[in-house]
Amino acid sequence: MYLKVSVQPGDFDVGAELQQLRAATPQAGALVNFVGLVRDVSTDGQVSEMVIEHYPGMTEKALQQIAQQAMQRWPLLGIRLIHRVGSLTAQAQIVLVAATSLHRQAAFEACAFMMDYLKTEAPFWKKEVGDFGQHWVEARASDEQAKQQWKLPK
Amino acid sequence: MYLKVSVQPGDFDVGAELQQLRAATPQAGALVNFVGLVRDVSTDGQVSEMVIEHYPGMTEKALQQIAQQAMQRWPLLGIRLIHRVGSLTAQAQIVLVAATSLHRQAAFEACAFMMDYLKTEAPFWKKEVGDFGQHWVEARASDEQAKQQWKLPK
Amino acid sequence: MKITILYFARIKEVVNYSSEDVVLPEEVETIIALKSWLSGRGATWQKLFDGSGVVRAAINHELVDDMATFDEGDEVAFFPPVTGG
Amino acid sequence: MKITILYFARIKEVVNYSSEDVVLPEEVETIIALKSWLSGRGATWQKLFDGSGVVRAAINHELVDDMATFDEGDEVAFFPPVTGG
Repeated sequence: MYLKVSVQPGDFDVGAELQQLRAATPQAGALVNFVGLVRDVSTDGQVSEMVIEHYPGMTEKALQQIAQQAMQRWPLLGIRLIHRVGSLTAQAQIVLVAATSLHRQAAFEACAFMMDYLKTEAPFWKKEVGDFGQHWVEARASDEQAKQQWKLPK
Repeated sequence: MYLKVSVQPGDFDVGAELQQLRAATPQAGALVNFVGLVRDVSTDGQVSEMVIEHYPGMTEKALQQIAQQAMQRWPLLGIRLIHRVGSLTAQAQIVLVAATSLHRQAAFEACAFMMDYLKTEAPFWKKEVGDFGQHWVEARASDEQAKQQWKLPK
Repeated sequence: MKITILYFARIKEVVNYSSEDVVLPEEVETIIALKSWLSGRGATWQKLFDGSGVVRAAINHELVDDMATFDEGDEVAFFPPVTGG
Repeated sequence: MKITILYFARIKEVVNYSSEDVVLPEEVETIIALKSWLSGRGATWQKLFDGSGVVRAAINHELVDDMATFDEGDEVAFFPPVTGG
């Protein structure tokens, strides 16, 4: 089982990251990945910059825990998580969530699960900057609901 | 709405393909993609080669129809489908399914949907070659079941 | 009526060729009737369509069921369940 | 007991600094008691913890609820609902 987590200001090369994940899990039959991107419009207008604040130390730990929960629930071979912090421009890459498995269902579900948990449990906060000035992005109730669907019966 | 479908013997560069899809749909906030890979083991033993036969003409049409169904069901911005044919080696890339959308749920569900339909409706057939000789890959009942879950109530 | 029939994958290997043009009697105009007519050719064909293995069919590149009808000049294809992806 | 408190995002902007070391009275050992104790500092703090906006808390990098307890030397953090991804 391969697991790598990064929190970094710099951009990432999706192709190279997926290549590395595949090289680490050569038995994989399925690779699923998600890339989150800075949208250039917000509720208030055109966005020119997105600033991502985080809680150093806790972010890495939260991502590790999310990945480990996914590993316990699905038969995964590898996981790669990257989340950027700092100042990003419109259309920049924010986050990469990737998983490999023998069959596609595990990788699909695990990636969706990890994004739903990341959105609600990993300490990152987005601030949008544009012609409207700047504002913190509001948490979406739909993200919390998305997480609830993964709750296991006790 | 951007849609591109390819059926080709040659390999594809996932990073470059995703870059192109993103360039065509700059409003995207979410990108999800699936890559299917040749596994080096089968029920009969070690696999050295996979030969993919297809029905030229029908394959392109089937992939187009699957993509169009996904576009009707989810608010997608772009779709990219590639399926290779011919002789592939172990660990080679077989298929790419990618979708962009404003929010992640649409792209996640559409990619899973397109794979489930591709697995059961697109005329491709895999033959595995290895130390055991060669055999046609059997259709999996679980793929048909996976498709059934997407059926809409009439 | 005259149609073209294509065979793929395992079924192509069983019948030993990939396509043929056939001239059908007037009453053969559905997939099920075509299967029955082809079964009349002998044991190989009979076994192919005896229901022991699933044979899917397409008319002019569209997946169809046994009751589908075809017309003069159509392209009918027979193949096993697909296994791409 | 002495602990370190960190503030993030909108909450950091409200309190106007990102961290502080505080020495707490003995009875303040839960998140809810800490919120109440901090509210005693004045209107800004009171408004922050009056329930009008969600304030999440972590102890030593673990998300916790209001009833969680901390110990001497712990790092407690307050922040708004997260919005990464």
